[in-house]
Amino acid sequence: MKLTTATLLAFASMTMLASPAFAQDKNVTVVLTEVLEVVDPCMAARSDVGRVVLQNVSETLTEFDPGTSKLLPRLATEWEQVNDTTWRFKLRPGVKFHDSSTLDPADIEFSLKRNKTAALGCEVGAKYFGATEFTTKAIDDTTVEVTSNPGSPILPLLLSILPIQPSEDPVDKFTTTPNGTGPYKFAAWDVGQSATLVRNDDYWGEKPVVEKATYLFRTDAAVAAAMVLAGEADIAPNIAVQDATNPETDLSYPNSETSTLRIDATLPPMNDRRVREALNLAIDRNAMIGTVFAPGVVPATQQVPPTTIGFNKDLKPWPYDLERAKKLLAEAKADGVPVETEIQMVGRINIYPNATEVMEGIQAMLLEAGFNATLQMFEVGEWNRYFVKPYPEPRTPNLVQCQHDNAKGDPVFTAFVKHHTEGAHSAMSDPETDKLITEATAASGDERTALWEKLFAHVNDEYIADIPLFYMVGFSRVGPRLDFKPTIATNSELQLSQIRFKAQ
Amino acid sequence: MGSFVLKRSLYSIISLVGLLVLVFFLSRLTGDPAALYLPVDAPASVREAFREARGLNDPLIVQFGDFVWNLLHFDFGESLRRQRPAFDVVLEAFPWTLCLAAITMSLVLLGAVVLGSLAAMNVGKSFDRISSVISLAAASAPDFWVALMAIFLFAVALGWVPTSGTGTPWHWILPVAVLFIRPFGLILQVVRGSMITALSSAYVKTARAKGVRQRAITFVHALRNAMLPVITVAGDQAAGLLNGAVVVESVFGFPGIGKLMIDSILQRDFAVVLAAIMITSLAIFIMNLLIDLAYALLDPRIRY
Amino acid sequence: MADTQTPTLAETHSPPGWLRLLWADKYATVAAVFLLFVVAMAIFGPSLFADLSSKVNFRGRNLAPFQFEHGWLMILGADSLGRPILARILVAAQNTMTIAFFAVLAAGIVGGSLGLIAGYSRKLVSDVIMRLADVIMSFPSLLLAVIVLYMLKPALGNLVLVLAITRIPVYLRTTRAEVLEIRERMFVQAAKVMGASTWRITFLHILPMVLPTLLTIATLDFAFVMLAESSLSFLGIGIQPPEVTWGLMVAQGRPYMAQAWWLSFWPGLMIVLTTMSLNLLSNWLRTVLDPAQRWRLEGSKETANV
Amino acid sequence: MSDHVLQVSNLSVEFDTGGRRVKAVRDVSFHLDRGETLAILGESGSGKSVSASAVMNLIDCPPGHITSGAITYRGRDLLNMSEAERREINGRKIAMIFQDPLAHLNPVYPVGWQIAEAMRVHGMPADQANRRAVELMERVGINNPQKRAKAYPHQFSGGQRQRLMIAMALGYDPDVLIADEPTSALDVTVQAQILKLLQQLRDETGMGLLMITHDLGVVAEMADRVIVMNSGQVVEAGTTRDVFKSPKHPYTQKLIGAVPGQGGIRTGKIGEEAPILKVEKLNKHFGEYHVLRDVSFDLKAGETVAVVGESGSGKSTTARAILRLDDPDNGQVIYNGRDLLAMNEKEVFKLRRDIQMIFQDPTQSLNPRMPVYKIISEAWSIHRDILPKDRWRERVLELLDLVGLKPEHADRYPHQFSGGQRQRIAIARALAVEPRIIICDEAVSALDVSVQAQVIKLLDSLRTRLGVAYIFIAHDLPVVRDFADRVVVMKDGIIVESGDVEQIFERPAHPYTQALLAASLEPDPDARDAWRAAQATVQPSVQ
Repeated sequence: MKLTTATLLAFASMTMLASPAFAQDKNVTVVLTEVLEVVDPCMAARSDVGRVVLQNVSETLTEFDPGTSKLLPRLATEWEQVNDTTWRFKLRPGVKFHDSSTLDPADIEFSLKRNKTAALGCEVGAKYFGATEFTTKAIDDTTVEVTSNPGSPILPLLLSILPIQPSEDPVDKFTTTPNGTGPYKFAAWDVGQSATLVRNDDYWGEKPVVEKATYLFRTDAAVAAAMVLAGEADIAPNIAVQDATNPETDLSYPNSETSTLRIDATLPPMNDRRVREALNLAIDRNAMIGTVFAPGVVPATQQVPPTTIGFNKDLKPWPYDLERAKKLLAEAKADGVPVETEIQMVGRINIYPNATEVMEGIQAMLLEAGFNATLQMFEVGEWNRYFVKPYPEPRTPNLVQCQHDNAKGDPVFTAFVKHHTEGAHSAMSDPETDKLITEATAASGDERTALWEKLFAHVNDEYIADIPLFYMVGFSRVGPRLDFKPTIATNSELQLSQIRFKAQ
Repeated sequence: MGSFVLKRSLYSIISLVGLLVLVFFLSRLTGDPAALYLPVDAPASVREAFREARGLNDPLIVQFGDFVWNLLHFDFGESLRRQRPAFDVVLEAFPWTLCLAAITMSLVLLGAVVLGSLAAMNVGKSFDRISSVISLAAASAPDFWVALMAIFLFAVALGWVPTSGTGTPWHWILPVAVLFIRPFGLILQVVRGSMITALSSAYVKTARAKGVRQRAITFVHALRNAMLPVITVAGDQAAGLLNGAVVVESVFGFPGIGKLMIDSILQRDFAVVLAAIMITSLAIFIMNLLIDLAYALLDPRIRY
Repeated sequence: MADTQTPTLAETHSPPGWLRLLWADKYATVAAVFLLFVVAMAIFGPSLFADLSSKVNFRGRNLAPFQFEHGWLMILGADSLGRPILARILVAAQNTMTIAFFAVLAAGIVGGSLGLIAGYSRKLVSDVIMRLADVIMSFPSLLLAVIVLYMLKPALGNLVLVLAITRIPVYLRTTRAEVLEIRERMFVQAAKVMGASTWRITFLHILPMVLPTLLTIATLDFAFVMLAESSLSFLGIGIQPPEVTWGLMVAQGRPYMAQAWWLSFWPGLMIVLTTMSLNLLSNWLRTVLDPAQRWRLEGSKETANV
Repeated sequence: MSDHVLQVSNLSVEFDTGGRRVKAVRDVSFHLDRGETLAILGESGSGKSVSASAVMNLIDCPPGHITSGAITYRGRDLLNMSEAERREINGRKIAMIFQDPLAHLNPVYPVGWQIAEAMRVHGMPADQANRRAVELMERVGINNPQKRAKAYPHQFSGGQRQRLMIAMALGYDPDVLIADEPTSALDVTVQAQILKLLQQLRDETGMGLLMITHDLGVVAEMADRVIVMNSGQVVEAGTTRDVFKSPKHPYTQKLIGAVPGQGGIRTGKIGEEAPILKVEKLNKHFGEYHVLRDVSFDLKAGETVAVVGESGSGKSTTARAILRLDDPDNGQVIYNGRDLLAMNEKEVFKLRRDIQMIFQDPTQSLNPRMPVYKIISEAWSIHRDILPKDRWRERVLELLDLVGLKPEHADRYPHQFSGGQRQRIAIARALAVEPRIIICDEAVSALDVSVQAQVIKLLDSLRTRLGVAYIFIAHDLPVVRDFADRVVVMKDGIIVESGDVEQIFERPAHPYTQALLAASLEPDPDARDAWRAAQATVQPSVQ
């Protein structure tokens, strides 16, 4: 009985609890759906770190604008190619880190090196510079030459993802107090609970409106969305599609991800092109839009999204044609292809929202078309074994659920790893494809664009290497106080300087 | 008493060592931590360099030797994922779990003892039946269901409490309430059963013959005798909470050890896993010791 | 009052039928009927409704319950792939019951046996077993699951294995505690004097006394296992879509809690009802199995309880 | 109403047991005045305790409820009183002590606290109550009461615990003290002391004492008046002497006739043949306690040796040693020319067929979850060569018949039998292996007197018919007088005296034997007085 009294008392006093006061301040609260484990800028290619640090605390030399597919100056004001392997960058003068040290070529050299430190395993370095060696040469205080081996025609683009850290940062361990040049200073990190950024009044560029940003972590996306609804947070940059119920606050954005099923084209029966085509034809993509996939997703035609150079816009999404799929299968069978072989669908739990249901749906469709498809959903560790070479032995024909992110505008980040015989995630072996990739990687300008287009036409229409599903969208819930539209970049960064307050 | 504590400590150390060795070796069977830490696009050369730099290529027995050697210096190694000392990571998380468990279990015991005793005094009557059914239903309901419903109802719709987070005492209400339900249902049943036995025992009759009030009989005479099995079960439940209330932690954004443990297992962050197991086992051991001492305190017949 | 109620030989009665004993406890009767229904579902559900339950229909996604125009199978609504929840619940009963039953059974048998041994053997053996229980108790079940997944093929049996191992200590500790008490009882001494082997004493004299307690734990464990199983499904162990269990349905409904409560509510309700039924039935069984309590159900006009 | 302190008129109490209504007490009336002792005599199930419980409002309802009658205390109707008023009388005006003081004292509170509580609940300030508790403990004969008040019930001996119960009842000098079998679990010498204490206290305070007992000796010792109850009804009432001297009701006559120690002493016709069992120099320590010291005796075929001693005398330890349940530190038990203490497991297994045991409490010694048939036939599934399975049923029925039970009893469970019947089942179980020796460990002390007599008669007839030899362990001498051939008296692990029954009873040599005999309560008031007078000169101190 004591309990009841206590509960009543508690409720009574709770109703007097004031809701958070937002009145006049220029502070925002961001609720992220991952718990920030590290804050080192060299991990900024991870979306959780990137949304906090990238371009807010730490900046890059160049900045890719996905809207225009143009490369904009940031810490570098201009750049030019010196020779096949070397580029020269002009640093923005007078830029200071938050600890008041000045940005100089040594910081560029340091940042490149640090990203390649083996023991750190920096995300940026491991993801984009793994096979590249860099040497730098300071020409003067604001000019630096970067030489890469192998040479890269798109080095300035590559450097749009490298946050510049001061050479005073520790070399062999992660910093917990990132020090950058950006419009916000990293003020506090309460591990597991929150991180706080405050405006940098000495910022070299335009002074942003938001004065202070608090990041909270809620791994349950429904709770994150509820927090914006309850007024406890202003932005939840990444909520689940099923929670995006209010068109006023819940905004979708293309998130530069492409969802696919990777076909293992090296093993029967899927080493037969007709079988691969039948797989594509058996899937009713339109039925999945707005149901298991978010409304707004676009049927994909190739691995890279439309914002990439060399995206082949002539490719058409596969239609849903069950009859033809069955016919193709029958033909293949007649030619002795073992089409009854079990095809294992390898899914990864939560690779994107509703990942399991998507696989269940596709499995049902494949079964209907006459494939012997089984489904296995794995956690990331187990899934990885199927996704990355070397594949587990004995190999069996499988379809692996994948999602690939290329927000960087050039297919080089995609083509080799996905389609080249030697690619780490590739399950195909096609000499023509390998040749095209090698040529395109070395080319530049319009030739590069044309070669990439040719590659995707070959891979997706002639060879049929995979089952492209959709160009994906993400959802942000933005509180009524803010004037902010998420873009394709919201997937990897959240620039506080782009946030405005609505006039009230 | 002293020798009892000593013996128990020795046993626990044996168990703990066995546990750590077991976890150390078995966990290495679960795949390559580097593969999970590095981005999937990372080339093989980067992976190899990372493994080499992190000592993951050393023979298992060498790794184990390092682990033991470091452990002797009270060093659990570094969290692969966070690149900070694993012990620090665990120590940041553990107080949250400890507080959550302590508050929840105190309330559970209070509630279960009061309601369980009332049920025992009214065996077979509607109060007893209803409390049994409700507590049983509550105990078998999925906890995330309860958690999310509570958030939608009390935080979003009614606005009585914050949805989640840790800032003020108000933030603790929902998580504690959700955690409360399962052990409450179970312990209520145990209290009820144990109190029925106690209330029918001979000394209760003596107390009635002395003219003691029913309430004093129930809560002074019978309760203390009925507490032994209750404490045993409560200890098991508390151990469960100390191992982490994963759902509550992730739903309410409590940076506790349960979620840390799960994440670390899924990420193969072995140093953190081992440190977390060490801390929680130690806490559970201390709790069990306290429970044994509580036995002796409650029942003078028990001597160690 | 000890001398008031010795129910001396009253009228002779043949052992009454189980049904009559069941009928005497109305709560248990309802529970038994419900469980019978669940078992029938488990046996016949898949063969009757397997096709209906896996028919993906994106247009019927998250269809709300209690809409009669879509046929009776849709009465509880549809899930996120538009499959009828009622049909899925009926089909899922088989996997759910199989897993929960075997996991609980295995844990009960292994834990119970170890507990009997620990309780009835020399100090050293007993200590070793108890330390083992400590280790299992502190071993994170998730880690165990991941290890099993890596070392063995994902299969139903392994799921049962993981669930069973994690539940062993509960049975072990309870059994041991009871055995320590029961082994001192006079009738155990009497059996010893008769020359009964340790085996006989353990299994024919002590076990029947411990069994009711184990039964009660087992029924509560049923719910635990049903829910735990769903979290392991998320690791890729055991039950995989399109196979389905109640636990998996509950977990899959989780993201839709705010929009479509029925996705996880109905299977959750089934878990709760099954657990409660098992508990009521086990309370009844306790009474029946205890010759000294059975009278409560015999020839009584009132429901028996206590 | 009358001016009796306590008046019970036409009391009827019913119990609900699973839909059946059992009339536990029917139309019972009695009264009690200050300064007098009324005994309610009856066996298990007679309703005597229920009557007392009704006075104290201790009947659990449900299942029990008073259906008619009245209970008045000094003219106030106890049955139509508020709970609060009733509580004021309980413990203050009417107090009660119980049979098993260990169970009736709360194990987790210090005894001083519990005694003081009886006063605190009636409004006495705590410090005053505590002082009074210490005084009372001193009064009932607890040494060093100041210190012992902080001790817990399990730290006292059985007799001391009953003294504590008495102290607890005395807080407010009650008008009435109800004593429900206050001495039946105690050793005889302790029983005598407690009864004496109660008498003294009654005389000091002038309270009325209501003794509830099954023991005629206690009645003779204590009561001014006695009522005899059977099956919930009063069958006889009167002064103690009248009831004994001229019992009118057949039941009373049967009770008096069943008192042990009245028959003729067995005159040993046991020859000079070699003993079948020789116990030689058994020694055993429990920690620092030397529980057996050089215990030696022997047993001849068809003979009964009684081992008599109070709790802690080592009699049960001796039995356990013979049965190989606990091994002594040293010594020998020669059976069939072999030391059975040196036998291996296989030989012990064979030995079980020859030496069996009957335990004190048949409720405890029969597995509650087995029907009688299984309990008895288990012997044959253990010793497979005794009997083929198809003959089991037949033999079980034979054995049941032998111990005086009916064939239909085979399928019932132990709880469905009365105490005496259960002990018969235990005997049948022991006989199933056709043993040569049966050790009876207090086999009749938990039974009602009339049942005691029947069971002893059964054992006696089995001795004659089957030639079984008994080692009969008892804490009480009269029981063995009619039954044993020889008696071994034990105290503190030592055999203080042994000899023929006649010798022990007629010419006890050791003071302890004499004390035991002296403490035995003689039901016949005349015989008691005579015996007292004779012994007064001989009796040395017991302590």
